[in-house]
Order: sequence, then structure tokens, then C-alpha cells
Amino acid sequence: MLPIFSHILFVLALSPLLLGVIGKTKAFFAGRWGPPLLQPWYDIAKLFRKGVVYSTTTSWVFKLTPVVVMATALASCIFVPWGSIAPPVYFWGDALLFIYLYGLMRFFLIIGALDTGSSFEGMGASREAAFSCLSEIVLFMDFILLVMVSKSLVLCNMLNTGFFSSWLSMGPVLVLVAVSFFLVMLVENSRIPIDDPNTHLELTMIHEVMVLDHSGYDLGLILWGSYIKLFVLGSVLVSLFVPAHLSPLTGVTFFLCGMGVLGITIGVVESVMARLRLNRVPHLLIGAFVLATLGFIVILLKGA
Amino acid sequence: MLLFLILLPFSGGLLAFVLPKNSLRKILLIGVASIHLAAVLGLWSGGMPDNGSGPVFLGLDVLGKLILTVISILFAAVSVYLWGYLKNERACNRIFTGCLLLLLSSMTLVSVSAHMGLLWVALEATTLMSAPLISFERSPQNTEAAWKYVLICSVGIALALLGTIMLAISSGNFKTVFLNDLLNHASVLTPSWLKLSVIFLLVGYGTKMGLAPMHTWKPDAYAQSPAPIGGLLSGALTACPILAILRVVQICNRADLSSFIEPILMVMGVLSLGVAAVFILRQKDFSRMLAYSSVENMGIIALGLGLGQAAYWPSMFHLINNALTKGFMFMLAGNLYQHYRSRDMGQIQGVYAQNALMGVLLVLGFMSLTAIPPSGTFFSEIMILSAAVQSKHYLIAAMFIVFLSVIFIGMAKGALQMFHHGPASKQESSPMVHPVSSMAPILVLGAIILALGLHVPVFLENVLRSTQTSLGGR
Amino acid sequence: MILFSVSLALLSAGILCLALLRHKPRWAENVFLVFLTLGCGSAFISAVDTLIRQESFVDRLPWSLPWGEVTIGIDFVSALFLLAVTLLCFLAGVYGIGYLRNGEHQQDIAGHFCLYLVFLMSLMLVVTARNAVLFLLAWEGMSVSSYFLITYHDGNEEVRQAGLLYLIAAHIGTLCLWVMFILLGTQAGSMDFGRMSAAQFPLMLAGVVFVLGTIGFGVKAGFIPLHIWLPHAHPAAPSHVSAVLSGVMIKMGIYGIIRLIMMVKHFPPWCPAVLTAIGIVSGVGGVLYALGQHEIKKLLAYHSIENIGIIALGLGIGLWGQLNQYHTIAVIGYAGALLHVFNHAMFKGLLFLSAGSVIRQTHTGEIDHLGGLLKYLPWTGALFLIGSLAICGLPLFNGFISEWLVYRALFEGVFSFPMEPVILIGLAIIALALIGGLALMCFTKAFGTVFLGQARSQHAADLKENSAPMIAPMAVLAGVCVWIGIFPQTMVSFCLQGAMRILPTATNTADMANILRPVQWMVLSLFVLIGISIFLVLFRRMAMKNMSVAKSGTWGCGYAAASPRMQYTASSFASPIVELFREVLCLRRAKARPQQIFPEKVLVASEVIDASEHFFWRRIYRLMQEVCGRMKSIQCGYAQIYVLYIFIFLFLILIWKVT
Amino acid sequence: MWLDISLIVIILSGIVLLGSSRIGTIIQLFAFQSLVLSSIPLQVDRAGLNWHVLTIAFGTLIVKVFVMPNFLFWAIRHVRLRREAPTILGYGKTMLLGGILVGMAFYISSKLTLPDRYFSRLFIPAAFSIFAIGLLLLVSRVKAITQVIGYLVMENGIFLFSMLLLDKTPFLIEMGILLDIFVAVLVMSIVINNITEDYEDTNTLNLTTLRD
Repeated sequence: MLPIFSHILFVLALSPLLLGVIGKTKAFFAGRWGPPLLQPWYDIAKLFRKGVVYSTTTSWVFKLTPVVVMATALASCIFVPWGSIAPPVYFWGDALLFIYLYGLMRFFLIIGALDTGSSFEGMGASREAAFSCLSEIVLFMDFILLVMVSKSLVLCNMLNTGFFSSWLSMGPVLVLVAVSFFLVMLVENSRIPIDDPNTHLELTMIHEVMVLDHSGYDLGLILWGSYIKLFVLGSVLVSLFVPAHLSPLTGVTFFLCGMGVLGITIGVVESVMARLRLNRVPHLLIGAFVLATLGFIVILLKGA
Repeated sequence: MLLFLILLPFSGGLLAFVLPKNSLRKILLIGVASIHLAAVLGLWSGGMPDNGSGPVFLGLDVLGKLILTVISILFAAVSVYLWGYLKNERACNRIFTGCLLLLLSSMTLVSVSAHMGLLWVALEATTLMSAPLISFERSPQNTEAAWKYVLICSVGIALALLGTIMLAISSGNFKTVFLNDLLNHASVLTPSWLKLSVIFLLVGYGTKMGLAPMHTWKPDAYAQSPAPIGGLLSGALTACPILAILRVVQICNRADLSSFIEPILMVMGVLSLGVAAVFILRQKDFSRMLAYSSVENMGIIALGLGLGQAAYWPSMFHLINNALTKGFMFMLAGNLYQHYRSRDMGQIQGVYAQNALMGVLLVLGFMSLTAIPPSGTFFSEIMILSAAVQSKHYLIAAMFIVFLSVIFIGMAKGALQMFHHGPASKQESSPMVHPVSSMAPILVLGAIILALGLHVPVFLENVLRSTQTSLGGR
Repeated sequence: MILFSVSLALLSAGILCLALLRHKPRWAENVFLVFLTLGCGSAFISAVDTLIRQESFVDRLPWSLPWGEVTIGIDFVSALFLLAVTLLCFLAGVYGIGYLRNGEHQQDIAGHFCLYLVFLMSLMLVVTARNAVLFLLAWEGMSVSSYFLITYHDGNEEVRQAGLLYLIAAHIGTLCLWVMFILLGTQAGSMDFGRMSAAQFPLMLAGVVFVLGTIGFGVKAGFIPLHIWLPHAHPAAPSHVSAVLSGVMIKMGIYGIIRLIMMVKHFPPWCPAVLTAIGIVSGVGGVLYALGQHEIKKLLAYHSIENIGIIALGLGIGLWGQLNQYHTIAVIGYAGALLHVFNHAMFKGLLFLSAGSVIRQTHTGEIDHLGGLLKYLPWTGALFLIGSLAICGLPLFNGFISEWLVYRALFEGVFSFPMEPVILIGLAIIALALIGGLALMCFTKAFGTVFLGQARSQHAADLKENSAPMIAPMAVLAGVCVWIGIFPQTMVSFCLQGAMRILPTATNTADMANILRPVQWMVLSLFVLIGISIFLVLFRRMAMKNMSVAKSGTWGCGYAAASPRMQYTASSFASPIVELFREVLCLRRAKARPQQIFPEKVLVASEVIDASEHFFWRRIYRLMQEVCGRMKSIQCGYAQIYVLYIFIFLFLILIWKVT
Repeated sequence: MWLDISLIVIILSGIVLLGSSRIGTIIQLFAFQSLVLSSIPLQVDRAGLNWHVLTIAFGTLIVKVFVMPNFLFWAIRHVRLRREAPTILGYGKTMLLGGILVGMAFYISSKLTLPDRYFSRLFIPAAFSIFAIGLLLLVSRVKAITQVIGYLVMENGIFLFSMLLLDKTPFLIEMGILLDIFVAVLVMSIVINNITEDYEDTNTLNLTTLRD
């Protein structure tokens, strides 16, 4: 139990920081000083202190949504390694549970949005559902590649066993995996160029518009949950690059640096790119899928 | 005994012509039919009358006995049914009853004749005796149907006479067509004449049986005759030419010509199935649909006979099932027509809502027609299919399946439409009630059909198996 | 065994009783309930007994059909299916009593219940028959009785057409099975399943038999493109019948394929590929079509096709494992398929029953006409939500467990098999992922539009929740869904045992422990999730105590006059994906553009066309009709021509045979 | 010698039948053909005249020459007008076709071998020819009455054919066959009578209401 707790606590603590790094980077590119690194923390704290407003249209589903979002986000983190520290729970096939937990999260986000009866939230929910269908198949394609490389269905093994050997033999494949996974991560977390978390035009938003009606504590949970989701998916990506068999301390350092780099990368991407038109988003995902499929073909031809 | 079986309905028929009152004739009809049935059933209890091996005109082997039983059962059922049916008909039934009894007599003669010539004579007589039955209602359509029936069947059966003469020619040194002689000396028959005669006999008796493309009289005759007569014709009367064809098969098997006759029978069978499928698919008239179903079933029996040894007893079983089903269905149809005053399946709707028992019986009949278990036809058809597959006639099996599918589509569309509620059934207010005499024979036949689908008594199975040896020859 | 025979006897007695009770509907209800409970109960116990004691038996009843013996037996596979059959049929039957009460056709109720028992009995016989003839008998009994169950509301033309299509499809499928069993029987020398299992089949024959079986059983199971009856029949039937049709009857097709695999054992290598391909097409196609539907039961019907696709994927990978001697993969794949069969019976039963509750109250199944029902039908809504979560394969519910097993088998196949299968298996994984995503979209759409937001019609306020006898069966089904979702070990181990029986060679039990261990870990992680949720709920309750909670209207982004009709509709919700797959779905649009300056009516309607039905089967049927119409001139009415036919035929035969 | 001439006369009468247009003529021609035919049993009998052969010849004479034509005349008694029996093909072509059929009958007969000697080389060809002519008559005419005659002519062909087996055919069967033909004509006449009552004509083109 203890490892699980500590794991969860660390994620809870560290996940808003990643957003802080992204914010700082964007501010840097915009030539501003920007909000402090701990700003996401402050936001959450502020929301937790505020009162709540519920729409008369909503039912218990609406209230359940934030809880499920937070719970699934936290539950998903227990399968992800931190550098060379093994996750507290791992078993054959946990990668699938990992992905499907996000499915559960999404299900509730969507019905939570539909519960308000607002056409804008319905619109956002529809987009979220549609794009995540596509991002999910990319994710699975990446997992197929990782499974073929690692010959394992345990998430932590897929990510960092035999780091050097696999990078040596399967370098190109892993690069393709990393790139497509990065794109998936952006989509899943509604970052630019798919969605702009800071926009204020409801018609074009995806994720943000779904949580329009949530307020106070509930909104805090949802926000925090989405930070955790970004953090966990990010850590999956970073773990790909962390060599195994390092001492725990080096491993964790390596890992945290990697997360920092990831934050900066996202920040850079968000600074230099504009948001895509909505109907272009599927193309981006299809592109990512093609990349992953390319990796699949490479592996097949290599006869792994 | 055999002579009694023939003469009883014969004299009954003659008597019917002189009796003064309709009701007396009806009593006579039922009386003769039941005595006949009792006598025929009595035949089974006694030992087999020995045919001997010499030339006899009358003899009863197991094939004849089986077919005679089917005929007798069906005739009895129809005669009971006619009790209620004739009540509604004002016209004098003198000719009708007389011909009916003479028909029974000639059908009996067919099944007991042990001479191919006599068989021909009796078969032609059945055609002639049944023609007046078809035109009983005396509308122009009835006349037309009767005309076509008599003409086509007579022409067809003339071919069979030619075939019989050729058979005699082939029997070189003894030149007779006593069945015993033919079977005992089958190996010395001249093959070239025998082949010729087999073709003529098959086409000739095939016409009477209603195999495609000689089936053309069938839908007209069955649809225009009074419904119970349709049942008698398609159930009992078709059994007679089948017996003739069984004789041909028997001779061919003894004469080592089975490889000659089998392809012809298969072609005729498959052709019949195909033609039936084509016409059933878009059929609107219930009786015509049943008539084409009869073509189909004749096709199945021919196919079974063409598939050789393994399919003989399924074919015989199918013969029984088909005869019972057809009798059942036509009588049921008769009840429906009396209520709805139409043969159009689009007009007959909501049978179940009108009369639940009739609805259930309709479904039972439908299942039996389309070989859905539990009905005997399911077993006979699947066994015939099995024989086709076992003898590696895959093409035949495939066509069998395809045609059965098409037929099923047509029948399901038609028959089930009648079962259900529909727009037309809303206006129908008068309840559908039928006299006991119109329901009892249907129920009895239905019970037999269902029973044969669930269980074949050992006794019947033995009989069927012995028909197989009787047909198979060596 | 005795218990099972008793169950059959009880059901037969029930059938007889009900046949006589036509004019007493209330009596019929009670008699039905008694016999249903007793019959299902004893069969259920005999199935559970087999599973627990792990012994199967075959016995011959003292009765003989014309062409075979009445041999019945329950082995592990049968028992698993029997479990689903009895459980769902019992619950749906109980529900049906409430569902049909006070409806139209009261006079047909006894007949309906009678046929329901016939249907139940034939389902039980199908899974326990050990003789091909008996199997076919039960199979056709199942088709015919279900036909009459489907056409209960036969005053409606559409219902009759749907029933007819179903019956025709079922019968033609059965004809394929005739040939299949005949081929098997010819080779084995007997129609007995035991003898067939003992026989050796040449590979060529195995291939032919496989194709015939896939068609024959596939029609029943609803494989695309043989599925066309399914989306018509399910909506046409009364809801409790739809539940049983979708929950267990279409699974009989799967059962048949499993039985076939158990009997024939060695197949040509393309067979698993075909099965997998069918799984991919049916799965993805089913869910895509579902997404385009506007009618709740039609949507659910297409989801049945999707789930059959998932099951076929499980069977496909299992067969691949079996043929390539990877026993672990085979066991996991088969177990996944078996478990999904059971799971699907549970959650699809639940969904159809709750959809039925909605339809019974609102008298419509059009999703876009409903809305906000969770407030009026709280139980139905909550139970529908559970069913939705389960069918989407989300963790904590049973669908996830079986999909997880299938995934596992597929992933292991990816790194075990040679190149060619791997391509298809990779595709299968992607398909399964896509199915998951699309199903999620579809059920958020269905649940969200029907139960959430505001009611789109005015009558909603009069709605009352259905009576307890209708809610209770749904609650039990939901309970089973959650039970398997959280404590999967029991059912998974049963299914693994069953899967091992499918394989021709014995697998050691150590393997099974290995396969089961991750399941235990998974339970642990699920409990972590539950624990966190409980903690959050409690924490929230504590935190909320001293916070202000306000009520207000939904934030309309500044628009003040929002009406319920402006809510996002189901069609709009699904449109991004439907648009993306426009070509596959043959999307048809009807649009009335705004005409004047102040347009009165503007209309947009979209419809998804089932390609295989409209562009293949209907065309074939039309062609058939046309050919037959042309050939009708054979029967032209001229007696001379008829006579000529005779002589032409005679002449042809003479030419053929004599020269 | 006489036998051959009789056979040729029979064939010729058949050809003439094909070419005749009046119903009365046709019936009379048939009667004439049957008359010649009924003499055949007497000519082929080798065992000397016995009662068997005599009865057959006499029976045929009575039934086919006297009774049947009378029936047929009775059946059409209502038809005052339209006594001609038009063909579908035209008389010339029908006769030509008849000629071809006769030729074919001769050709086919030459291929057949009988198991033992027979009376005349013309015997089988003549039987087949008449059979074919009957068929042609049946198919090519539109009146019901001519179809009956076509059938009877076919029957004559078969009768001729059966003369091959004269000595072995049981008397009973011969009589049975004759009786059947008799009843057949009776039934057909009655039906034709009904037809003429219904339609005022025996044109079979009226009889096509039953079809699919």
C-alpha cells in the first residue's frame, strides 16, 4: 500500500509543476515574465475554496464526473515507472487497463457535459469523443510497436527494459513511436495545435467547453485531473528515453529532467504553432497513425 | 382379398350412380372409405400374401402395400371432410361421388397390379375418373383445368403405354410384362429396347406425377378442383405414378441399368425443384402454391430415387410425409376458402386471430411443407441431401439447397402472411367456425405428421427398410 | 443430468399448460412464472454444478428421432452457455410479464409465453444436443419460436416484414448447416457429436465445413454481411424478446462455431484469418452503423453485431493459437470469447430491458425525441448507465474483463506469430481499439441524449418509473455486470477451463495459474481506483459542508432564450465520426434549404444506409424476383405448348441417353 | 403385301388429316384410318384366326370407327358455325412438317433392331409416323376437337406398335386399354361439350385463362 500512496502523492504534487514549466516557456517566448512556476497550484487552491453553482438541469451524473476524473487520473499513475523506480503495481496486461482508465475518465467527462443540456457542451463532448477515437488507435499502434520490441505486456517493461539494446536495434521505430505518442499526448490533453486551453470562443473549443458548467471544487478536481493526465502521459513518453538499470537516484533525476525538457518542448510547440482548424485535427491524427504504422512495417520487415 | 379391395369401391361407385339422394351417397362414401381403410390396415396385421413367382395380374408387395395404405388413409380423411364440404354444395353429387369411388377403385388397382400393362390401364383410369372431380364446380375455369388435365395426362401416359410395349419387346423370349417375370429375368432383357422403354416410361409416368417440364397441368387442376379433391389428387393420386416409377427403378436395378436411369431421375428431380422454386417465389394463390409445392416434392422424390440405394427409404418416407402434408394442407385451405371466399393469400389474413387452432395448424402445415422440424419432411429431405453428398453429387446438393431456399422464401411470404393480423382482418367480424367433420381429418393428419417428425415407429422403419431391399434388387 | 432432464420436463409441462390457457391471461402469467422459475432454476443449477465439479456427462434419452438418437450432454462449454441462457431468459421472462401487462394483444399473451418457453427449451437443447439431428431440430425450433416472439405486435407491417426477413435468413443459414453436418457425418460415419469428435477430417473437408459453418452459424450470429435481419428484428420484437435474441440467441451461432472447432480440430491456416477478418469487419462495421442510428433498439442491435465481432476476434486468435501450437494464446483467446459471450448476454440484456422500459413509458424509441429521462426514470437511467459502461468495455465493469482477455491474446499473438498473421492481428488490435472508442461515443450519445439534459417533449412530466418486477431483473443483470467487473476471478477461471476443453490437447493447470495471476493484480488496481473514488466522495462531502452551493440555469454562453430543443442532438453528436466514415456508411442527407427571407421550415435529415443490405442482398432479391417473373411465361396457358414441352423433353432425353 | 399397302394407306391418311380443314372431314378421316387399322390384327396373325384376334379387331372397329366419331360429332353439335379447324402454322407448312416427321420416323426406325423377326419392314416406321402425325395434329391445331383426334391418332400409332406383340399380350389388357381409350374419349367429349356451352366454340385459345 505504501508505495502506491507515495506514488500517488508525488504525482499529485508534481503534476501542476509541469503546467508551470509550460507556462513559463510560453511566457519566455512571448517576451513576458509570466506567472510563477507554482501558478497552477495557486489556481487549484483558489478553486477549492470557492463555492459551487449547479445548473438545475443537471443530475447526480454531473456531480459524479469530477470524482471519476480525478480517481481515474490517479489510478492510472500507479502503472507508470519513474525513471528506474518500478511502479507500485504492475502486471501482465496493465498497459490495457492504463488506456481504458482514460476511457472511463472520458466517458464521464462527456456525459457530465451532456448532463447540462447546453448545446455548446454537447458540441465539445462530440468533438472530444470523435478525436479520442482516433487518438486511441494511434496509442494502440504505439503500444503494438512497444510490445513487439519489448515482448512484454507490462507497461513499465515496455517502456524501459533493455533500453540500450532496443534503441540500438530499434532506434528508428522508437523515434516513430515517440513522435506519434507526443502527438497523441497533445490531442489527449487538448494542447495546441489541437485545442487552445486559453481560448474564450466556445464554438471552437474541445476540452474546455466540456467543463464550462463546472465550478469551484468540482472544477478544481477536473483541472487537477487533467494536469495529472498530462503528467502521466508525459512520464510514459519520458520513460521511453530513460535508460534502465540506473541507480534509483540517478534514474529519478534523469526522469525529472526529462519531464522538464518535455514541458519546455510543449511550451515551444505551443508558442510557435497556431491552433489547427477543427476539421484538420483528424488529419493530424491520421498522420500520427501513419507514422506508427510505418514503425510497424519496419519491425515486421526486420523480423522482430 | 385384393379383389375385394378393388371391387368394394368399384361396386360402391356404381351404386352411387343409382342411389337417389345426396345424403345416402355421402353415407356410402364414408362407409366404403372406412371399410377400405380397415381392410387395408388389416392387410398389415396378416402375413404377407405371397405373390408367387409366376405371372399373376394382382399381387401386393411391400411397395404396393405402403402406397395403398397412404391412399386409403388419405381417401378416408378426405371422405370424412367431404361430409361437411358437400353440405354447402347444392348441386347433385351423383357423378362426383361415383367418380370418387371409382377413383379409389382404380387407385387400389394401381397399387395391387403386378403387370405393367394392367398398371397402365389402372393409371389411365385414375386420370379419367378424377377429371369429373376437377370440373365439379362447373365454372369455365374448372372446365379449362379439367380439359388440360385430361389432355396432357392422357398424352403423357400414352408415352408410357409406348414404353410398356417397348418393355415387352425388350423381354425378347418371354415377351410379357408381368412384374415377376420382368424382375426374375431382368438380366436377359435387351438393353437397347429396355433403355428406350425406360425413357418413355419415365416421361410418361413423370407427366402423371407432375415432374417438370411435364407438370403444367398441375397448378390448374389442383387450384380449380374443390380443395379436398386437390388434397386427394396431390397426396394420393400422385402416389400411383410414383409406384409405376418405382417399378421401373426396380426393373432397372435388377437389369444392372441403375447407372442409366439415375441421371435421368436426377435431372427430372432437380428441374422440378427449379421450376417449383421459380413459381412459388411470386405466388399469390394459395392452391397454386400448394400445387407447385407438389411439383417440388415430386422432384425431391425423383431426386431421391435417382440418388440410388441410400436415398430409397428417405424417398419413400418423403412420399408418406408429402402425401399426408398435402392432404392436410388442402383441407385446411378448403376451410380457409370457405371463410374468406378467396384463394388469394393477400386476402386471407389474421387466421390466428380468427381461429387460434386453425392458425396453429397452418403453421404446422407450413413447417411440414418447408421441412422445418419437427416434421417428417425435415428428416426425409435431409437424408436425401445426405445421400446426394455421400454419393458425391455436390452440384445436385448445391442446387437442392438453393432451390429449397428460394421455395422457402416464397412460401414464408405467402403462408405466414395469412397467419398474422393484417389490415384486412380488421373488418372480418364473423367468427371462423368449422364443423367437426371439417376439422377432425385435419387434426388426425396433423397429429400423424407431427408424430412422424418426432418419432418413427420401429414397425414403420422396418417397412421402409424393406422397401429399400425390394427396390434395390441384388 | 437428472436435474437437467427435470428442467426439460418442467418446461414441456409448462408449454402444455400454457397452450391450454389461452383465454386466461392472468392465469397464464402465473403459470408462466412458476414454470419459468422452476425450469430455469434447475437447468441453472445443473450448469453451475457442472462448472464447479468439473465433470461433464453425455447421456442418451430413451427416445429416437427418425435419423438419430436424442443424446444430450453438458460439458464445460455447454455449461457456460447454459448459464447465460437460463439466467437471461429467466430475468427477461420475469420482465416480460410486466412489460406485456396492459399492452395490446392481451388475448395472445398465453401463446406468447408458451412460445417463450418453447424458445427457452430449444435454446437449452441447442447447447446440450450431442447429435446433429437433434441439434438441427432444436436449432430450427429456436428459429421458428423466436419468429413468433418477434412478430408479437404483428398488426404492424414493419414488424411482419422484419420477422419474415429473420425467418428466411435463419432458414437459409440452417440449410447450410444441413450440408455442413452431413459432410461431417459422412466422414465420421455417424451424426453423433462424440463420433464426429473422434473422427479425422482431411484439411480440404475441414475448410469446406468451416466455410459452411461460418455462413450457417454466421447468419444467426450476425456476422457482417450476413447480419441484415438483425437490425430489423431486434427493434420489431418486444423488448424482453430483443434482450434474449441479442443476449443469447445470436450467441448460439458462436456456440456452433466453437462446437465445430471442438469437433474438427485441424483447419487450414486461412480459417483463423477469415474468422479474424470477420471479427474486424463486424466489430467496426457494427459500431459505425450503430453510431448512425436514431432509434435506440436499432442502435443496440448494431451493437450486438459489434460485440459478435469482438467474440469472433477472440475465437480467431484462439484458433490461430490452436493451429500454431501456442496453447496459452489459444486458451486466453477462447476464454476471452467465452467470457464476452456471457458478459454480452448480461449487459446487452440489461440495455435492451432498460431501453424497453423507456419505450414502454414514452412510446417511442427515437433518441432525438427523448431527453432528461434520468429525472423521471431514475432506476432505468442508472441501470442503463451501468449497461453502457459495461458495453464500452470500461474498467470496473464486466465488458472490460473479456475485452482485456481478447486484447491480451492478440498482443501475445503479435510477438509470437510469423509475419502474415501479425499483420492481421495488428489490424485486429487497432480495430478493437477503434471499436472501444466508437462504442464509447455511441453510448455517451445514447445515454446522454435519452437520459440527460432536458426533456425534448412536453409529456415527460407525466412519466412514472416502471414497476419493481421490471426493475428487479435489470438490477440483477447490472449486479452481475459489476460483480464480474470487480471480482472477475470466478468467471475467468470458468472460462479458462472451458477454453482448455476446446483445445484438442490438454493444457496443464500451472498455465492457468499464470494466466489468472494478472487478473488478481488487476482486481487490486481496481480497488485502488474504488478506494480513491470513495475517498474523494467523502472528502468532497466534508469540504462541501462549509461552502455555498447555488442553483442556476445552465450557462448559455450569453444566450438567454435557450430551449430544450436547442440541445445538441444525437445525430449532431455522432456527426463528426459519421462524416469521417461517410463513404463506408453511405450517408444520405435530405435537406430543405431556407427559401424566403423569413424561412418557415428548414429541414435536415440524415440516414445511414446499410451497404450490404441495400447494395447486395436487396439487389440479389430483386434480381431473383425479376428472373422468376420472366420465367413465368413457361406457364403460358396453352395446352398445345404444354404438350410440346413433354415431347421436347422426351426428345432431349432420347438424344442425351440413346445416341 | 396387303399389310404393306394397309400401312401405307394409314400413313397417307395421316398426312391427309394434317391437310384437312373441316372438322367433319377430320373425324371421318380418323374413322377411315381406324378402319384400316382394325384390319391389321387379322393380317399379322400367324396362328390363324382365333377369337382373341378377332375380338381385338372387332372391338377396335366398333369403338374407333363407329362409337368415337359419333361421340365427337355429339360433342360439337352446338357449334353451328366455324366448322373449320384452323392451324397455327398453316396447312401447307403443317403437311410439310408432317412429311419431315414421317421421314424422321423412318430414319429412326432403321436404327432400331428388334429382338426377333417381324412382319413387315414398314411396321415400326408406320407406327412412329402415325404417332408423330398425331402429335403434330395435337399441337398445331387450335380447336379442342382436333386435339382429341390428334390424341387418338397417336393412340392408333401405339396400337400399331402393339401389334408386334399381338400373340403375347393378355386379352384382358388389350380390352382394358381399349376401354380406357373409350372412356378417355367419352370424358374428353363431355369436357368439350362443356367448353362449347361455355364459349360457343371449341377454340383452345379461349382456354388460356389459367396461367401464372
